[in-house]
Amino acid sequence: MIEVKQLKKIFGTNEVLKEINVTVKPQEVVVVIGPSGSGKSTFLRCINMLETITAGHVLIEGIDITDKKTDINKVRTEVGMVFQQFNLFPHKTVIENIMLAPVKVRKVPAEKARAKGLELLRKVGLESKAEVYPDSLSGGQKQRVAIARALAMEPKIMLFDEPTSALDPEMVGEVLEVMKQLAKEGMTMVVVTHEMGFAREVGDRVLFMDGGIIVEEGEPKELFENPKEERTKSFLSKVL
Amino acid sequence: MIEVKQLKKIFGTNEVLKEINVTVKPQEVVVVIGPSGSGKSTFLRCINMLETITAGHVLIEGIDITDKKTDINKVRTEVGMVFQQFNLFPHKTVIENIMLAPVKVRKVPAEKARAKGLELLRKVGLESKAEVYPDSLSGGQKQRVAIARALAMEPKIMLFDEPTSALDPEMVGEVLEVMKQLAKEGMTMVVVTHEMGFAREVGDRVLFMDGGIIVEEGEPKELFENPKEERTKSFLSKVL
Amino acid sequence: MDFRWDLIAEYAPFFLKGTLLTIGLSIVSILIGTVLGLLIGLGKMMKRKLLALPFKWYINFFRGTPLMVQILLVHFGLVPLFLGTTNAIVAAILALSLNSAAYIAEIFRAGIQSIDKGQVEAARSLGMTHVQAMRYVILPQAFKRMIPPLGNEFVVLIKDSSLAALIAAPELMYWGRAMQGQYMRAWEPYLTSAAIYLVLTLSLSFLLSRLERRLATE
Amino acid sequence: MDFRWDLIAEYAPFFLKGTLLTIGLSIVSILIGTVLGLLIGLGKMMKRKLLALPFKWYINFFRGTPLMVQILLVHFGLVPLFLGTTNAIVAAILALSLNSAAYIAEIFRAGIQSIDKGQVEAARSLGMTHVQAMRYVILPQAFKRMIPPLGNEFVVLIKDSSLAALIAAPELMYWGRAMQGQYMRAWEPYLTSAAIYLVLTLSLSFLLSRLERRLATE
Amino acid sequence: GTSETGGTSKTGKTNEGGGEKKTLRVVTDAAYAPFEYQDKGEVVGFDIDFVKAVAKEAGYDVKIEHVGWDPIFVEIKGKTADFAVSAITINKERKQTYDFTVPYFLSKNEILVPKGSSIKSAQDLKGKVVAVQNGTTGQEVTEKILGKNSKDLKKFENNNLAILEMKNGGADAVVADNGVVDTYVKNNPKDNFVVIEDDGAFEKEFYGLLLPKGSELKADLDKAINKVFENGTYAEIYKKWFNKEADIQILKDQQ
Ligand SMILES: Nc1ncnc2c1ncn2[C@@H]1O[C@H](COP(=O)(O)OP(=O)(O)OP(=O)(O)O)[C@@H](O)[C@H]1O
Ligand SMILES: Nc1ncnc2c1ncn2[C@@H]1O[C@H](COP(=O)(O)OP(=O)(O)OP(=O)(O)O)[C@@H](O)[C@H]1O
Ligand SMILES: [Mg+2]
Ligand SMILES: [Mg+2]
Repeated sequence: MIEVKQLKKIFGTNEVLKEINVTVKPQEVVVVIGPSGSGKSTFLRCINMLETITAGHVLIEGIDITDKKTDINKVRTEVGMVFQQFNLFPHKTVIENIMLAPVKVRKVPAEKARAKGLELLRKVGLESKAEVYPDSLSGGQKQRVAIARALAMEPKIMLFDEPTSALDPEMVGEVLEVMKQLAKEGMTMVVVTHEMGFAREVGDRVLFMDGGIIVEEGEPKELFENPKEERTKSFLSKVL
Repeated sequence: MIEVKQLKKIFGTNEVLKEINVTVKPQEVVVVIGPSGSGKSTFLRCINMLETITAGHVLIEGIDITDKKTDINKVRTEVGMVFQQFNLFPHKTVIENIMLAPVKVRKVPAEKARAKGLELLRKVGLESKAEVYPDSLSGGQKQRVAIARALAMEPKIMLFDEPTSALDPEMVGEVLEVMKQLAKEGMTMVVVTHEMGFAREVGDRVLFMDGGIIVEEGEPKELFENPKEERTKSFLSKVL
Repeated sequence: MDFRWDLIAEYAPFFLKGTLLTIGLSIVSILIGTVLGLLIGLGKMMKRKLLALPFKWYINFFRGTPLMVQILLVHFGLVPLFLGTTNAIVAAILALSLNSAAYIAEIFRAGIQSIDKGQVEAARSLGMTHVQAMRYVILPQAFKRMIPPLGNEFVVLIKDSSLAALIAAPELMYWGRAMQGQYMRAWEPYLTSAAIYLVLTLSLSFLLSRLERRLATE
Repeated sequence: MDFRWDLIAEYAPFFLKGTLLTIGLSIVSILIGTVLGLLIGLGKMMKRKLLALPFKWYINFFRGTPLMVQILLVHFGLVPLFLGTTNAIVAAILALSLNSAAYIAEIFRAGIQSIDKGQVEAARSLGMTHVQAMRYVILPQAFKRMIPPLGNEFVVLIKDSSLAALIAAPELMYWGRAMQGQYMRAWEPYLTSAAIYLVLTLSLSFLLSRLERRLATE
Repeated sequence: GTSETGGTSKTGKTNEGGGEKKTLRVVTDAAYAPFEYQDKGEVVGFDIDFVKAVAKEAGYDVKIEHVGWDPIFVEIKGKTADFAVSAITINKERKQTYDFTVPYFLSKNEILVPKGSSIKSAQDLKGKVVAVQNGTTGQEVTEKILGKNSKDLKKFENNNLAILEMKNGGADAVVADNGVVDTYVKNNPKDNFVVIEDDGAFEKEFYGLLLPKGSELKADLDKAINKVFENGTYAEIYKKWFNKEADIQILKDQQ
């Protein structure tokens, strides 16, 4: 469960998030759409404090991460994140990528972490790639490893920042498939994406952001077919 | 008119194009699709000799460009090319980008070239940006300038290599619009793209490439709805 | 430790003279070195390996041996061969120019190679010849990227010019050593010259970083 | 020009001795310089500007003044202050280490900064602390990128060690100068030492490029 | 006699007298032929032979180390060497900071010029380019004629470079100690250099062994030097290096 209250983020003089109020319920899948520069990534990054928050509060499972006393590293283990650029560790093999955080952060014994890692690789369809280095993988495979790596920490929430937009078109499907599976299993997810098919199919709610605010939100079908705001309409007309 | 006869291209030991035979008739719009690495870009680059051709012949308006005696620079002025990464000249303003080749290559007087350039900018909807540098443009604007720049040489043929795949989704439309206009005006075009909507709407013919050969070709509607080859089917199922 | 400020005051005019010569030597050498370096860089980039070879070895020699050897060789070997007499200033300028040319040649090459090859392709696809693409598209961009490393090479050159003291060219370091020889003291002359070099190199770096910032926002 | 090969033959044992000392000096100095450089690099990267300042000025000083000044200062000023006596080898190693440390600090910093910041973000988002992200993710990648510039710094150090001749450390250049002093000839001693330096630096460059290639394909 | 200076090392070897034979650390700048220079790595020269004779007479072993000119003064001031021999001229300024033994060599500066030069005396140096070794008395006397830090004066790190400069045409004359100049001319007749003496312009100078201020070694060494003068060893060494008879009387007159 994520509660975002009056969140503000200013870079220098650029007010990137103006006042964001959102609650993501357990097991909910929220899709965020909006034009480039509207603040979607920044919003996501504020949720696990990759950006310092200028004002407002973010509560993860009831814990206020903007509170100085909160151990942010502990909170982050509860929140997995998948980036547009994968950000796999190139000097480690696929299985090492997955095991690193459980072993070093959670102090899971290496054997157990490996077994868990292999299980996750099986889940994303890559058990045969455990011992190779990321460089030899295709984009779609990299992104699936990145998802497995995030899942290895057993997070309660997963954040996705345009996970398919750096991929060649024929690889988009395999990544979305993994994400759909995850949604079905009841993971709480916040997904920034331009894949409207995915939003329609698995999204519980869509947020349309522009200029640092949430302009409109609603069920996917409703929002895509009957946008209320002018800005939403003009954006959807370009993208759909 | 482009005639490609038994075209082969080998990089080192990697046979990227195996034997390509294609004829593009005047005013025809040919769309090339296919998975990553299938040789689409290489095919396009061979048509205006950005790659040296290993074997076979390419005739542009009847002139064999693989013939050593052919002045390739002269042929290239007949063939405009638009790249995925725009490749605008960052040290020149928009109008200078457009004027450079006409003035230096065709020896058009600067005044005339400028007038022509402004006209082309109007055509792509960017007359107000003539004096700015490319860095201050959005991706979609850059690509439209790149198209105007290629058109300034008054080419008989235009080649497009994934012109929209480096763009944010909401900017794809504006570039495709310019290309549709061009097609309507009767430009001969070869377009590598994943925009199936565009292919359907303006493509006269679709080529599906895989592994360095043209696996299947046909009218867009026909090919998309009734692919004959197994490989075409599996590719289309991922992309559509 | 007693630090004799009076000695520094006494030598101040000489340090001033020396500083001016240091600046002069450096400026002349960086200018000659830049011209030479461009030619050598172009030479090394020639497609025919055999023609490029002498340029490659020029660069290897001047980057692979100490400047001290080069200065002594030029002063006692090369210059007398041509002028019939030694001339410390000529030798210093010659050695510094030849040396920096080797580094500048590489800067030039790196500058050209750093330009995205999409730029040449765009230029060629518009019908420009290779020479036109170089002249109108590649070189203007490469020159802009060369400014920071060239500036850096200038800083290096200012410091390297101190080796001219060994052949008695009366630049900054020469006077530091003369002062040391006269009073048999180490801290005063060497700290003074160090401070002056520092002022020279830091001011240059400062100017360069401002220039870079101006170019960046252009 | 008569070139006296016999003189070179006569001095061959000394050139050999000098070469060995040159190699020894360079190796010891690059090792000390690397350790020091890492510390100084870390120091300069500290978030608190005030704490980082001394490290910044250390780097400014050693990069902004000629090595010749530094060697003379260390030899006549610093070493006697601590040892009570001059010692050319100690002074040479100290000056070369301190000098190269300044450059290595910058190499280190550049190596760390060259790692895509997505790497830290990925590590942090997995719950790693800043130190863990550094240790398991950033440093291993940064070290690999540091190898080429470190190797380059080693080449520079070999050449720079020739300045130790000025304080009578009997390395390669020293014997070149001794030979020149004995026979009053310039070409033989200096071309010989230039050739030896060239062999040293080119072999090192060759080894480095092989190492780089191996690391790249790993 | 013992020395309290640091840097001396006990050899542990005992001589027949039963007392300890100490090894003294002696520093020099071995770039000053024929007084001290390196013959393919070994420090040799008139000064070296002389010091060895004196040390033997005084009952010490010596270890001679080439440290370069400037470091000599650092070492002696810091008492990290017992004494220095390096054709060091005794003068007032140096006496303020250091002790010297009695003089052991008469020296004067001479002018080295190419044959046929118009320079015939010290005054002729005016307007000519002169190369000297930085920090020597040769530099001092030349500066008296040309003016301090004159632009016509080229200061090199050692006399070798100064002479090479003249040989290559970069200087009209070199001013240096007679011992250096004479030996150079003797060993390099092909260069066609001639020596010009100007006793009127260049004062006599005397070399001494340089000691830390207040060194207890001075007495021992002075005594031994006089012995070396008297028993003929000095004349022998002098003859060997300069092929001339030594004038011992003029040295003794200085004491
Ligand atoms: N580190 C930063 N420093 C300064 N400004 C930043 C920074 N990161 C983002 N911004 C600015 O914040 C605004 C919103 O950026 P953000 O990346 O959140 O947008 P986005 O909606 O994710 O866009 P995109 O679809 O292009 O990823 C932009 O104007 C951007 O320039
Ligand atoms: N300059 C080159 N040198 C060596 N191999 C090359 C070169 N350019 C392309 N290739 C190889 O040729 C093959 C085809 O590349 P090409 O760029 O034509 O594919 P593509 O169909 O355009 O793919 P994409 O959709 O990723 O752009 C690939 O295997 C690629 O690695
Ligand atoms: Mg974003
Ligand atoms: Mg391609």
